[in-house]
Amino acid sequence: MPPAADRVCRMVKRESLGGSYSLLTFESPEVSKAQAGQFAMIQPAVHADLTLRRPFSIMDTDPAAGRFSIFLKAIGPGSRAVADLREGESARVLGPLGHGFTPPAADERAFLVGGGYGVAPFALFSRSLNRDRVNSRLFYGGRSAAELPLVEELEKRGMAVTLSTDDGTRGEKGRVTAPLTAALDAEQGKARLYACGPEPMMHAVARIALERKIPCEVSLDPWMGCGLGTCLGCVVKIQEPGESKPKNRPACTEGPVFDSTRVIWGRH
Amino acid sequence: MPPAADRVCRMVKRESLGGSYSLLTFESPEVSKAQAGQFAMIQPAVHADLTLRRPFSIMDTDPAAGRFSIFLKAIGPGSRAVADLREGESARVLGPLGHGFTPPAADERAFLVGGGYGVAPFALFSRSLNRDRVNSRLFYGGRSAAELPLVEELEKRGMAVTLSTDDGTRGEKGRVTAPLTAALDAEQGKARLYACGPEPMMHAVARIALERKIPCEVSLDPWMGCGLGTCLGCVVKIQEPGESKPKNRPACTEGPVFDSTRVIWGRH
Amino acid sequence: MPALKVQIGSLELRNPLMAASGTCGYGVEIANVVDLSTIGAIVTKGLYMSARDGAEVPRIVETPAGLLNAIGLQGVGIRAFVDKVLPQLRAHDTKVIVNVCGETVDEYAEVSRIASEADGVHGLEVNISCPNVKTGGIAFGTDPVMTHDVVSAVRRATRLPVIPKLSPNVTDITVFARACEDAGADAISCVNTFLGLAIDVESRKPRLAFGTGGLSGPAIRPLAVRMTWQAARAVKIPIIGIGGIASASDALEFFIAGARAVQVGTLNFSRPNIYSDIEAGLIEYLTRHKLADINDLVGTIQYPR
Amino acid sequence: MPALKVQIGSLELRNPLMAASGTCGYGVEIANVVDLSTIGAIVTKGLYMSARDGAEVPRIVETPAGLLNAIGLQGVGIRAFVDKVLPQLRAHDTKVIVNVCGETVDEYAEVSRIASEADGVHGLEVNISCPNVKTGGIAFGTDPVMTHDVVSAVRRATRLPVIPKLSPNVTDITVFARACEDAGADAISCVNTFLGLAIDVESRKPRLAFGTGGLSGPAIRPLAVRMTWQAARAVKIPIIGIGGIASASDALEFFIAGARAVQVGTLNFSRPNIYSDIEAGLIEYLTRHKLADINDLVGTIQYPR
Ligand SMILES: Cc1cc2nc3c(=O)[nH]c(=O)nc-3n(C[C@H](O)[C@H](O)[C@H](O)COP(=O)(O)OP(=O)(O)OC[C@H]3O[C@@H](n4cnc5c(N)ncnc54)[C@H](O)[C@@H]3O)c2cc1C
Ligand SMILES: Cc1cc2nc3c(=O)[nH]c(=O)nc-3n(C[C@H](O)[C@H](O)[C@H](O)COP(=O)(O)OP(=O)(O)OC[C@H]3O[C@@H](n4cnc5c(N)ncnc54)[C@H](O)[C@@H]3O)c2cc1C
Ligand SMILES: Cc1cc2nc3c(=O)[nH]c(=O)nc-3n(C[C@H](O)[C@H](O)[C@H](O)COP(=O)(O)O)c2cc1C
Ligand SMILES: Cc1cc2nc3c(=O)[nH]c(=O)nc-3n(C[C@H](O)[C@H](O)[C@H](O)COP(=O)(O)O)c2cc1C
Ligand code: FES
Ligand code: FES
Repeated sequence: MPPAADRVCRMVKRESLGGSYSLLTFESPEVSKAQAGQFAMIQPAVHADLTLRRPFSIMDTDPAAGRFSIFLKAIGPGSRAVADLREGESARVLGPLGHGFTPPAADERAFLVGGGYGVAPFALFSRSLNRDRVNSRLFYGGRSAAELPLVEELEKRGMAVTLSTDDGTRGEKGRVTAPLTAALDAEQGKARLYACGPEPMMHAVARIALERKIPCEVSLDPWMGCGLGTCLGCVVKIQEPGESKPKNRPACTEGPVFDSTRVIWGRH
Repeated sequence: MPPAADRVCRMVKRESLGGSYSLLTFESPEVSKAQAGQFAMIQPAVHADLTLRRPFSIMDTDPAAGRFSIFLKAIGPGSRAVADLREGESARVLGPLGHGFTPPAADERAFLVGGGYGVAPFALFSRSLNRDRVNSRLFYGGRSAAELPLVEELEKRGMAVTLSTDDGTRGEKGRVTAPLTAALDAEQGKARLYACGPEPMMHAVARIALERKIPCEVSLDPWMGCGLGTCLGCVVKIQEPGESKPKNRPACTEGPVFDSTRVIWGRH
Repeated sequence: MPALKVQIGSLELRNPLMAASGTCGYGVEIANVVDLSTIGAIVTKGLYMSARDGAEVPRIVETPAGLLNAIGLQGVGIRAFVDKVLPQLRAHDTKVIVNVCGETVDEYAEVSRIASEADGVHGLEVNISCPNVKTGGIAFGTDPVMTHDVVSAVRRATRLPVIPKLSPNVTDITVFARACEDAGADAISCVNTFLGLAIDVESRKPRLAFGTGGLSGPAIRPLAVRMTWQAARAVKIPIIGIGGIASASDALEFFIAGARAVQVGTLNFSRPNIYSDIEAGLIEYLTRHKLADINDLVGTIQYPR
Repeated sequence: MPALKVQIGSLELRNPLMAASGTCGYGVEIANVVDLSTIGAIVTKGLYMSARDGAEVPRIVETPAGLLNAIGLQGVGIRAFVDKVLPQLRAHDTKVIVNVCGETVDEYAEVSRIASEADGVHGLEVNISCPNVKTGGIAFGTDPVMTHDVVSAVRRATRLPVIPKLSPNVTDITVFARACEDAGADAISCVNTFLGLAIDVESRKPRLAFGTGGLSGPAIRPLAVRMTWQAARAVKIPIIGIGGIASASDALEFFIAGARAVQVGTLNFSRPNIYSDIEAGLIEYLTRHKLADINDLVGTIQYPR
């Protein structure tokens, strides 16, 4: 993993994607080297009246320009404070942090499953997959069409995307797991699963992987206070093979991406 | 005094006067009826992460339009938060508050002495003086030309202004009290003094008034927490004629304007 | 429309919101900008037998999410209050609770007696917790025996509801809550300010002229909610929750922790009209949670065992 | 260039800035983003004899200008620390203080003995003030006799500087400071977190899985400065000031109040590189005030009499 750094960085580009969603681009040579699935802890540099920073996945990077971007959903004070940054204003950025996704083997096909802001890391992931000529498809689900704000951004990057919405306002009607299982049924060769989104969705994908004995990684998003492994606020219950019982492990340093078979669900 | 009200008001006009000085205009039917020397307690309506509002003199009013303006010097978090309001944003405004200046008698001439942001109330005061055809002159002093940002605004209002600066970069060189005493020497008829600004200046003016037995009012600016007479944080030492010794009196309700002979100086 | 009436001893309040002592003057000061009928009861500034001029300035300084004060209980004295202020207050449709102070147990009793004889006083809050006076105050509130003595003396001096106000500057608040209950208190105000010190590093002097001061405001809320919860489990008499309330949600934390009523203090300075906002928020919450009466919410915290 | 060296018992620190226990892991976690040589000493997460898995989540929640936590002292245990972590730490140019925990007096002594025998441990901070464990912790720190027992036991078990860490949840901090001095402590850490409770009003459950938690951050600074000032006047041994430090000016308040060194806790989470900023601010201040040595500033508060 590339080394993390704690810097004050300029936010250079802000695009609204409608509703509470926006895309923010920051200047940071360090974070621009991030790997898919890593994240950064961010807070505005001035008037940061919140005690803690907030974690955001690296959605995309431009190592040449030394920039990275995040896909942000403003849901409370911390995310809103970041979303309200004006172009040219600065933020404290700590990153890149955590362990990203394990690239699939040459003979494997990558099935990516994303929902909500959880789709963000797959933009960056698809770049490396394309580079490595890995055959991949993203299953992007949401409650309604309005909950799929990143579609255009992803297709711009030449990703193969299958959409679904609970209310059928866009793509297939129903849960994202339906088109996923259909595709897995149709799949001849080896497959590998990657999921990032609401916990029920990740849990469902993990179950599918278990039934079909397909390797699967999930990116958890517990509350995070520091991103460094020091506050121990972000622990998740993980069952390691050797160990007698599951243990609390900091998701910021040992995750956020975990082998789905190790995760004890419904505890976070 | 017009009744005070506690309202959320829109800030409609923002003019920078250079340096840390600015003019802000708010919508408030109630405060637009303020009398010269009164003030309002103000804080931004959102992200007001400060515990208390801050007091600002009513610089001018437009009762017809239901607006008032303040002349603001940003010196710390509270004043900066108000100064940073963008046009169209709202603030919590409590006012008009306090006791203003006592109008001079018909046969009296009004000598106004202002410095720093303390010159603000004299803009509004001069309106009523002109209305009542009172002959008046403002002595406006500062450290240097840059410290006299309100001159143009005041002259716009047809005020007779005598400028002075400690360093002589504008107007007469030296303290504001020099041109004042000269004018008082030249004065044939009855005079009345009004001072608002740094305490040493007001104290000096009070001494001059005492020597010459001229009635004088000063507008004090202690720390204020509420503006209502409830926090008792703004008390000043006042010696009332009848009473055995000076007492702590809330400047927000019994002032900020006081008869200079009642003020115990150097205690605030 | 959910019911907001609560009972504090023999005193019934239209709603469970009170203005805390020392943050609303004697009520009359705010009457022109606040409709006092939106406040269940107002608690007066602390009153001794005689008038006091209080501490030197600076008396208040802001701290992160808080306020540090050392007013030194400036006040007109109980007789001037009864003769000059109370008549004006009677015109307003709210309950009046006198914050009783004393340098001796006898003074507490005497102030209580005079307040009780007056027309228009509905309760006595016994201030044994002011950190900003050289004698009395917090000294009584940090010793369970003295607490019991003062409250008993006030109890004997009045038929009005007796509401001791506890100091948070103690190891175990339940000891003091029980001492008050044993001494015959009708309710408990929980809590007064926390003893704090802020220093101006340039002059190396305390930022308050008095030196130390009492910390209040949102900064202390988690501590006040905890003490309210502890006190409510320790005694049967109603608890009045106080500390950092700035919204309906903040007030709800206190009710759920076990408070029968709440007081707003510091926020009166920046948000004098906060009461109508809080009342609206309480009604919205009770309606949404299908609760017919605020009393059904009191102490319903689901604490993990 | 003003001198920043300070002496804590036999331990000399390059600068008077420490990373507080539980907010910098074991030091190694932050070593890749923070130059540990900018920190006079790092204090480890609390350590018992055996490893602990800690409390359930949520373990941390924000409150106004503060943080409420109940981690439940998750840790690897003293032996694993000595065997696995300490070797990595020795590579770094800072002092290491072990935060000693125990459910019994014997466990405190045993952890201390093991830590003292290890190469690379420079001091012991005795945690008698953790509010987030069911046995031990704050129970020891709110009873002067128990405090004396624990500190004496640790004193007998080590030659390293012994630094009891006081709980602020007491009526009179000076009683505990003296108990520590009598028991042979070399210095005192002042203070740990304040016991608080935050409630999620929708679920009516505490916002922390454990229930109550410890309040830290800028919100508590005025209380911590006050206690540092009281403790410094009560004992001769050095005081380490802790509570809400977020800037050089905040740190200066503690030094002026009587602290010989300070610890930064919560701010490590949002500002891991705050130490170089604080050091620069201290040097600027000392230079401007013509003070050659930070030690000349300690306890120079001009308190009104
Ligand atoms: C590894 C990781 C990657 C993430 N990536 C993204 C992303 O790319 N885009 C995006 O919009 N969001 C992302 N999030 C979520 C984002 O961090 C939270 O939405 C944000 O912290 C909420 O804080 P708030 O103050 O806005 O809301 P709050 O009002 O504080 O909380 C709102 C809700 O969010 C939860 N929450 C609050 N703080 C955190 C926190 N620090 N960590 C996790 N949950 C929290 C609260 O429990 C609450 O349920 C990510 C979280 C993690 C852990
Ligand atoms: C009646 C009155 C009228 C005023 N009119 C104006 C005006 O028209 N224009 C203008 O620019 N300023 C005016 N002020 C001063 C203005 O209120 C303060 O500059 C402002 O409150 C400073 O707050 P701050 O947070 O920006 O600075 P802080 O960092 O809080 O303080 C900076 C300095 O200002 C002092 N101060 C802080 N708060 C207050 C307060 N609430 N009251 C008084 N002093 C304070 C502090 O003691 C400190 O010395 C007036 C003050 C009073 C009492
Ligand atoms: C400026 C000020 C003056 C106060 N005066 C008194 C008082 O006279 N008597 C009293 O019992 N409490 C007094 N208090 C304490 C408040 O009544 C209240 O208990 C405390 O401020 C906590 O509530 P809050 O956080 O909502 O302010 C005072 C508080 C402040 C801020
Ligand atoms: C998340 C967290 C964990 C902590 N763990 C410990 C601990 O293990 N041992 C200890 O003595 N203090 C612990 N503390 C208390 C801090 O060391 C410090 O005393 C307290 O946070 C006050 O300082 P601050 O306001 O700078 O955070 C912890 C504090 C926090 C916020
Ligand atoms: S976020 Fe602090 S340990 Fe993971
Ligand atoms: S400002 Fe509060 S009493 Fe005057």
